[in-house]
Amino acid sequence: MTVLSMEEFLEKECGDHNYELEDYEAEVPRWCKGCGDHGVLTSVQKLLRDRKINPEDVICVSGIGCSSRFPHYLKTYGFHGIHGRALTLSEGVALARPDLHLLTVMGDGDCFSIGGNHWIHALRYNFNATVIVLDNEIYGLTKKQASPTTRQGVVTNTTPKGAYLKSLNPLTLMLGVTNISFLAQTATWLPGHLDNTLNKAWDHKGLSFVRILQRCPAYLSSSFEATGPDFPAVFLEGEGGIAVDKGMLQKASVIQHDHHNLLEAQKVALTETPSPMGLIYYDPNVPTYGDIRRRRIKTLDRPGLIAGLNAELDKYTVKQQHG
Amino acid sequence: MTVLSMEEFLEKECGDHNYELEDYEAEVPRWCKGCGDHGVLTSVQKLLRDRKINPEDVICVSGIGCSSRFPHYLKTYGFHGIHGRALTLSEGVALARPDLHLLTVMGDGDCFSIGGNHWIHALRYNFNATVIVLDNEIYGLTKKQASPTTRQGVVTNTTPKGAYLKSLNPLTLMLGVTNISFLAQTATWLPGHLDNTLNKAWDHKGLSFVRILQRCPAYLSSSFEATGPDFPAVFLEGEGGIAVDKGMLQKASVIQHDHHNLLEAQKVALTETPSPMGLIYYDPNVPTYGDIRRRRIKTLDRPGLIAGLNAELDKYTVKQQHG
Amino acid sequence: MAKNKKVIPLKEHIIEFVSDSGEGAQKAANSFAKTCGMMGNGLWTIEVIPAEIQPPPHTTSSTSGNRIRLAEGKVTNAGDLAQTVVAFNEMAFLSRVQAGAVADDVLLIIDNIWATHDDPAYRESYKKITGDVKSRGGTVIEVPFEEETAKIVEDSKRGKNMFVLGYMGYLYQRDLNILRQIVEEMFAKKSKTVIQNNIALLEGGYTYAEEHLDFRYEIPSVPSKVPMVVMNGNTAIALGAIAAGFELCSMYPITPATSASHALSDIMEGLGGMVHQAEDEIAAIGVAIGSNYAGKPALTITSGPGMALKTEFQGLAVMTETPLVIVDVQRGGPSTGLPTKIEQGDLLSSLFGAPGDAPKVVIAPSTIKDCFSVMIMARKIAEEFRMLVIVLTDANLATGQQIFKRPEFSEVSLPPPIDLSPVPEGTNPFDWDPKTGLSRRLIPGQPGGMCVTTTLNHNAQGKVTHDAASNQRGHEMRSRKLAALQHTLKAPEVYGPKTGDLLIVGWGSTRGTIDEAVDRARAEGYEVSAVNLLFLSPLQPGLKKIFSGFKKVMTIELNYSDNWGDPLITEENRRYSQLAFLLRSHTLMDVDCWSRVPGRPFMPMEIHEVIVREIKKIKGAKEETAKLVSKAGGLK
Amino acid sequence: MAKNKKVIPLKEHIIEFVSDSGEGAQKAANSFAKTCGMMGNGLWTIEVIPAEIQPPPHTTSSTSGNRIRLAEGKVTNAGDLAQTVVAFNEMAFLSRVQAGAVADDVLLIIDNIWATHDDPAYRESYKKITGDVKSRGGTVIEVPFEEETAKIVEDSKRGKNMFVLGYMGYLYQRDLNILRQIVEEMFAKKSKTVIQNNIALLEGGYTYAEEHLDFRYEIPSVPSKVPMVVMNGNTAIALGAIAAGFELCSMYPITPATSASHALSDIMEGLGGMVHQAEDEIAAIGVAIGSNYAGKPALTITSGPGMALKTEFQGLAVMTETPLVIVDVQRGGPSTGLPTKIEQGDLLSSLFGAPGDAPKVVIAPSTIKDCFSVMIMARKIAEEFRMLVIVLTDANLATGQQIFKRPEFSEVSLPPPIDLSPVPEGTNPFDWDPKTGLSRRLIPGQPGGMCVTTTLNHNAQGKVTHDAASNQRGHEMRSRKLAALQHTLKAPEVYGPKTGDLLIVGWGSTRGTIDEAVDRARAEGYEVSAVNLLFLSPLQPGLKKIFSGFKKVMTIELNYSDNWGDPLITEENRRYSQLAFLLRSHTLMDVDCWSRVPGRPFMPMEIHEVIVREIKKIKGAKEETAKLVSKAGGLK
Ligand SMILES: Cc1ncc(C[n+]2csc(CCOP(=O)(O)OP(=O)(O)O)c2C)c(N)n1
Ligand SMILES: Cc1ncc(C[n+]2csc(CCOP(=O)(O)OP(=O)(O)O)c2C)c(N)n1
Ligand code: SF4
Ligand code: SF4
Ligand SMILES: [Mg+2]
Ligand SMILES: [Mg+2]
Repeated sequence: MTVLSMEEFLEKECGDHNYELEDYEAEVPRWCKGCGDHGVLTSVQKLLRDRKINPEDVICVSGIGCSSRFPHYLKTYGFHGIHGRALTLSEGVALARPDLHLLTVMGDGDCFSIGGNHWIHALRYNFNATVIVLDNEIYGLTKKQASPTTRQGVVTNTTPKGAYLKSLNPLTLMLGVTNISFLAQTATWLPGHLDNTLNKAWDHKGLSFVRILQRCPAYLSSSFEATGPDFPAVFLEGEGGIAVDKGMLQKASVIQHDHHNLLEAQKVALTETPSPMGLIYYDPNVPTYGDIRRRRIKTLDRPGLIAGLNAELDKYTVKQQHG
Repeated sequence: MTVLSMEEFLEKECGDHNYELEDYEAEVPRWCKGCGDHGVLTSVQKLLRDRKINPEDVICVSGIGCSSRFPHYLKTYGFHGIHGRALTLSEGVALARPDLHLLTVMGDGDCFSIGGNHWIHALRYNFNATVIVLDNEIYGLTKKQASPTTRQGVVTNTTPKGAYLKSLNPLTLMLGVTNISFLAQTATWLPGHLDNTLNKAWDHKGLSFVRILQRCPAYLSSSFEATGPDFPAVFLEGEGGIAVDKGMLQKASVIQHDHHNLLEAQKVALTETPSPMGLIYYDPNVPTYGDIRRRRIKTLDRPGLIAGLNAELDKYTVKQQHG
Repeated sequence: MAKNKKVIPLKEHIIEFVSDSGEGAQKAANSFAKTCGMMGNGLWTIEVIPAEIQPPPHTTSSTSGNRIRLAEGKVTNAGDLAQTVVAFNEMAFLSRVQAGAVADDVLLIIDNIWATHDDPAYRESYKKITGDVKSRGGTVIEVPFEEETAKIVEDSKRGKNMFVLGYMGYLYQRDLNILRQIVEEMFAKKSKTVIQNNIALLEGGYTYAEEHLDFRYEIPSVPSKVPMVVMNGNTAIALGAIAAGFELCSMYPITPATSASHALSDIMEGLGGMVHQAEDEIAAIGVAIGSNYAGKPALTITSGPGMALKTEFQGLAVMTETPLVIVDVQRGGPSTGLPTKIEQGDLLSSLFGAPGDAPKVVIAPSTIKDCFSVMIMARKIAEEFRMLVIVLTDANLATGQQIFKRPEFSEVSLPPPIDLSPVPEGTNPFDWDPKTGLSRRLIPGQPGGMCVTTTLNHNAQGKVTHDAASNQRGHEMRSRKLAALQHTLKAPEVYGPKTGDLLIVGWGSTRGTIDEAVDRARAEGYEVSAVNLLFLSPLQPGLKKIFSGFKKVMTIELNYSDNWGDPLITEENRRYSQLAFLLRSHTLMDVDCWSRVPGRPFMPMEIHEVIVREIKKIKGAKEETAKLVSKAGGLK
Repeated sequence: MAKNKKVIPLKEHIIEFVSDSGEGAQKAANSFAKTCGMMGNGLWTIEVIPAEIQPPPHTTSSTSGNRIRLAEGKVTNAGDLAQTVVAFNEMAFLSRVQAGAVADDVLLIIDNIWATHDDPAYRESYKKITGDVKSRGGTVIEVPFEEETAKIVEDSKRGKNMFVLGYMGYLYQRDLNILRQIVEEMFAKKSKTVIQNNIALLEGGYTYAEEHLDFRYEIPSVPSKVPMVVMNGNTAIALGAIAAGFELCSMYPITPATSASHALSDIMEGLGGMVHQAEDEIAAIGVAIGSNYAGKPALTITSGPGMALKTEFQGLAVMTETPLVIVDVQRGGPSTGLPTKIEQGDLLSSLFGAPGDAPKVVIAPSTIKDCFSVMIMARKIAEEFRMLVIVLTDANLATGQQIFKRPEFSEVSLPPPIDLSPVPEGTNPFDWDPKTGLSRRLIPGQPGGMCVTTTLNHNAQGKVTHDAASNQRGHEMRSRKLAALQHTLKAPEVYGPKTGDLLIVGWGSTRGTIDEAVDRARAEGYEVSAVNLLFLSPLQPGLKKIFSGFKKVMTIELNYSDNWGDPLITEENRRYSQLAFLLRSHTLMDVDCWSRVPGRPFMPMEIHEVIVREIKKIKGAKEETAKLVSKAGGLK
């Protein structure tokens, strides 16, 4: 490890870095014009700037899909993985490096279809990460196939006569998973709310899951038809929940919601029209997997480790008796 | 197809086959003495006998695990597959052969851990099958590792200081899955209730999911400690639900439950002590995937198929203009 | 002007239509190609597609379009360098130059709107790039496509491509009636005004060309007497699957395989079957196996990463002897790699992917036409031998279009109906013929046939066994089937004489390109022949014999190998390309290889160059030896 | 009686302890083995385990126990046929006879309670089976184990094994004090009464033997001066992983790999790391990669079906150049196969499993001791070369126990601490040395090093690229590393003279057996040597040179190959065993193979037989030729 000069040290450890948005900008995003992903990227960049987070202290992990291009456009460390497996890579990162901030980005196909098993188990592990799904209700990158959240009847290339099944409600499913600690929903056409939601999620210690309804003008311009104010949504308001800025109030009404109550949350999640926006469930007391595990791990220096291992070897050592 | 004599025909199609239990018995089960799996096998054999089902009309599909040895002991068609994938094979069978009865048997590791993705999607497809999980809260075949339903603190070979996490509640998770149509719970030490539950499940058209709490004396004799009457259970009673035989009433109390109400079901499922036994959720109106798909499929004879394909080829045919 | 026009006769030409993604060059090109097909020309088209969803417009990464190789006679590949490029902007053209796809003496036809564009950067690059063409010896024809279009319709962005189509139609002497007919068909579902507008644009382009061009090309055509079809390989796979009697295609989307499933999605329900999009690739293969096990033919279609996920279930199919066909449309690897581009990188993973000994059949169609018929063969082998059959195609076959004889098929292509007749009790589910390993499957529902299918080692009765003899037996029976199949195969045909200096061995879609390169080299006097292997497992008989007719044998493959001369590479550590590796083991002959991973098909000229270089080396070595010998003689 | 006892001196003996599953023969055997270890004998033990959870008692499928090969000097394998079997019932013994594991002149020591059992079937089979032993030339000693046990403790079923231990201790002149000490340690956590009871049983058995036996065996021992350890291969893997500095073992249970994770679960938290049981094998490898990416060394351990599921992530590791070690404890395949038994069937799937070109390192330790040290080497290669390293062991190494020199290690075995120092901005994440392909990893948290790691094709900057040159470049760099590693390797050592008639090539756990067979054959005058390959990818240098010293080269492997002479099998379709296939391609030499899938280790005598047969064939062929030549000469 290089020794830092006192100045550098102060700057790194104590200094108030004043980062600009562009400090978090990598290459120009290659998403379609009007794609909801753009706004999410900006929102994340703003969050990092406002919190003065060192770019090198963030890891953004993704799967494969339009949404999973996210790390390419964010100037932090990034891991653009394979389809459906972002949460497994993330978990490894979380176990290895509790000192870093972890942001996991997936698409709806990525997370709810091929990634389903890791999805439910990640929620149960409750490792420390901010996990967002950019849910455009379609497969974007592979050009319009049905995803689990594609609405029944929607024409896609694999369902030319309309999607066969009622769409999966990921919210109700997640609320059924033991150890869920943070679940929120927002949408790309509610930028202020999106910012507030990501901030709330970032603050949570544990797995904060944010489903972001995302417009895909290329393949499903119809999906959130009446973009903006007309989209049937309802904001959830509750103590310690996600603030609803005044401007937002024109876009949808507000209901009171107790995000600490699981059954209440289930009820709210079941309603798809209007879509609940805000903090659906929150339990800051669920321990994280990392904490549970690390608590049991003995901290050793290198000689200590070697001594410990030698003690293990002793157990297999036969003291041959010279007789 | 061989032509049957009139007698044979009558016997096969109209005759009341009076099968004996042993007509459904293959080799002697190789489960441990006292293993709960034995009773489930018998219960299934009784069901088949009582319903006079031709052994050749049943396919039993399983994964890998102690529980997944089931097909070896049942004299029907059987497919002993690979770990975690029984539901995928089953779905293929269901799509191909709606004329057959399909029974899928899995272990808790098989279904809830490695098989998790197929588990949630199978529920959503709601294909027609009776699906049972023999949940002994442990990995049996591989000799005592933690499964998702292993209770927190239980010592296993991979958690020598006790399982790290609160155990997964598969019931609440399943109730969150869109299109769930049948969910029941019973236990191997409640043989009468087990019979009734399997019968109810068998009658359901769609995916009937039955979680069977199962004792594994070899590796987790402690799990349902007070086997039998003392195990903290509560029977669910509701119209059209699973009958609770009188004898059972000594084993646990009864509560009224509306198994058509999803939120009620959630509430019941959340309670783990006492364990709810009976029909937790039931919606006979969810269409099966097979029906949805088959409704759209044109039935063709072979010449029809060839004509149809030729019509498709016409679309790519260039009529070369001799000019 | 139309009167004294120069007519340039051609045997063939390579024409590219390129625009920004979304501007419709592909539609124009496809209509042009279809017209050529209807006029009786030979044809091969390949897509030029951006690798990203939405690359920035007016950049090299935004190029979308088509290459059309158009000829008097049969065309088997996409050819060498483009001779004509019609470009909607100069960056689209530049991207093709950068890809090494364009001839120096190209005829570039380009929209000159950029010459006077508001953006000085555009003006600059337009000037530079068109200037470069001329300085390399090419010709530039500037056409105000957008301006002219605007005269005819309001939205000049959307209609430009039809104007271009008309222009090119005139240049290549395409039949205007056919062009009209095709445009009408294309917009058949749209309103009358839309159709009228597009016809007007087509005719506008045609007329404009007539008025401004002082030459035309002429490529004769010989309309065929038998019906012909034009389609791409993925469509051929889809239609072949139906002709083969598959009733279920169970898949998960993945480029470049997905379009085959799209084609099936469009038609299968109407033809008695269905496409099932599973939750992931593991489920997709599991569902297909479940269906096959239960008696209904099912296949699964995927590409590299999906193949990887299907590895465990492949082992199951082998062990349980459940028939199964997997189509792997190969793309660039490893991992996500180059998802939209061609590679032949999955040969060894197809053969050896599944742990343990898992004998299976691997076949690789080499033409789009083969894609159709191979599906029928694959299903038959899978069912007769109770085996896993992997069909390897690639992104080139998948999206390339060819004109070929309309395939014929009949009821014999279809599987027999499900047999649910009773079997004598105690009939064995694995009643292996000890000589061939073949056995008859029992289908659920057959009275008296109740048995367990297990992935554990088992005996003929299907019962689990753990002893050495039965494990050896099971392995033998599964392996023996491959030998039995091999005995039914014939030696592959040699393209060219059976002896010579050099034999090129290839597999899959490179066939047409290799054969053409061989023809050229032979015309120049080089003694070279070629062989294309349809079967990769089992290998066809007679290879060693064929190879021994040549001084040198080498494979040419679109996958990776270390090159002679690369740093650190020696005889002992060189990693050969995949077929070469296989053939070296199979024949113990020193089969060399030349392989590359360019993410695009080879051009005949590249292979021609390799052939010439190799033969020169062989001759050189001979002369060297001859010199040495005569020297030695002189010393005596 | 103790006085004039015959003492039979032995160099070595193979002893089996067998009982019904659950009766504790394994515990007795392990204590016996440990005693032998402490006395300074050479030792190899293997487990005899039922393939099922609860097979019916008193049947051949219920057998559980241990084989101990005990010798004066070093032992490298489990040997040939058992010379002594102590059996708790006759079916347990029979299962060993059926497995072909027992010598004809065996000494069978058996509980005679069955001779007079209530169940006539038991009486019958006892009589028959003990009778058969005698008629084959064996000796039967009947001991009322259960009866005698009942005299000492109440529950005779549970204590029998300690009585047997005492009996065998006497027979083989084991030190009673050591035996006592071991029994005490074993029950250390139990109550005093339990300890006392078991000591009483031990002594009871010892005394009973003393009173009833008229002979004893004597196997001298030479206590070693350096510390020795006794452990199985999975324990060695586990301890080696810790010595190598792994801080995370991310796994999913699977036989026979799981016990390595159990060993790690027991100790890792206490040594600064942890075992993570993931939801499936895909997650297990994903978590390990995530950890390695973030800078903490992690490994994953699995077996065949788990390897299959890890295929896609292997491709990711290769493409992103993330260091990773996978341990594959091979079992019988394909598919679920023979899950508890040995096979060497995953060599080719390790090499070629992942689609696309995915160069990786594959190494196979050949002894239990190697299992320890190979882990250190594997981690180092993985990190230095940024590569995927697959370590192939097998069920034989996993559960076999050996006595060997206590391994040494130090800080140099451990990885350097995580380096979080700032890097100059713009430092490339893939700063490939063009000659070797090596580059330095950037670790998240390093200021200035922000970059994306992607599974798409990318350039040195880590940016996605789609062009031909960069795709070729990426492939080259990944492949080059293998060449660079190969240049650091030495030729393998030949066991025996460097020339001769026959060279046996093996890999992995068969080494000891092959070497022993070679020794025997050489003692008989056969000119045979052996080579064991530690590196399977890249292959070590010098193989061709080594092979050319012998008239014939063949591999011996525990995997499947078609046999010469099998129906339909010809030169053209024979499927070779996995290493042979590889070596044929690598050397172009006619490397033959003899391989079997018995689900158990080979016995030296089997290999000896193959050696003798092959050399006779070679000699025969020579004589044939000699005859022909002399004939021809005669005709002249
Ligand atoms: C194993 C594997 N299967 C399939 C694919 C192909 N694929 C790439 S992205 C994608 C789905 C994209 O949809 P989604 O996850 O919703 O993300 P979006 O593009 O809509 O943001 C698929 C199927 C792949 N790359 N790898
Ligand atoms: C892909 C794969 N991973 C792991 C295994 C090993 N394995 C066999 S059964 C089993 C779990 C058994 O537990 P469970 O599913 O609960 O069934 P049980 O034995 O308890 O009935 C495991 C991990 C395997 N056979 N295949
Ligand atoms: S296809 Fe849809 S999701 Fe993908 S970049 Fe375009 S708009 Fe966004
Ligand atoms: S180990 Fe447990 S689950 Fe398996 S057979 Fe024995 S008792 Fe049953
Ligand atoms: Mg999406
Ligand atoms: Mg279990």
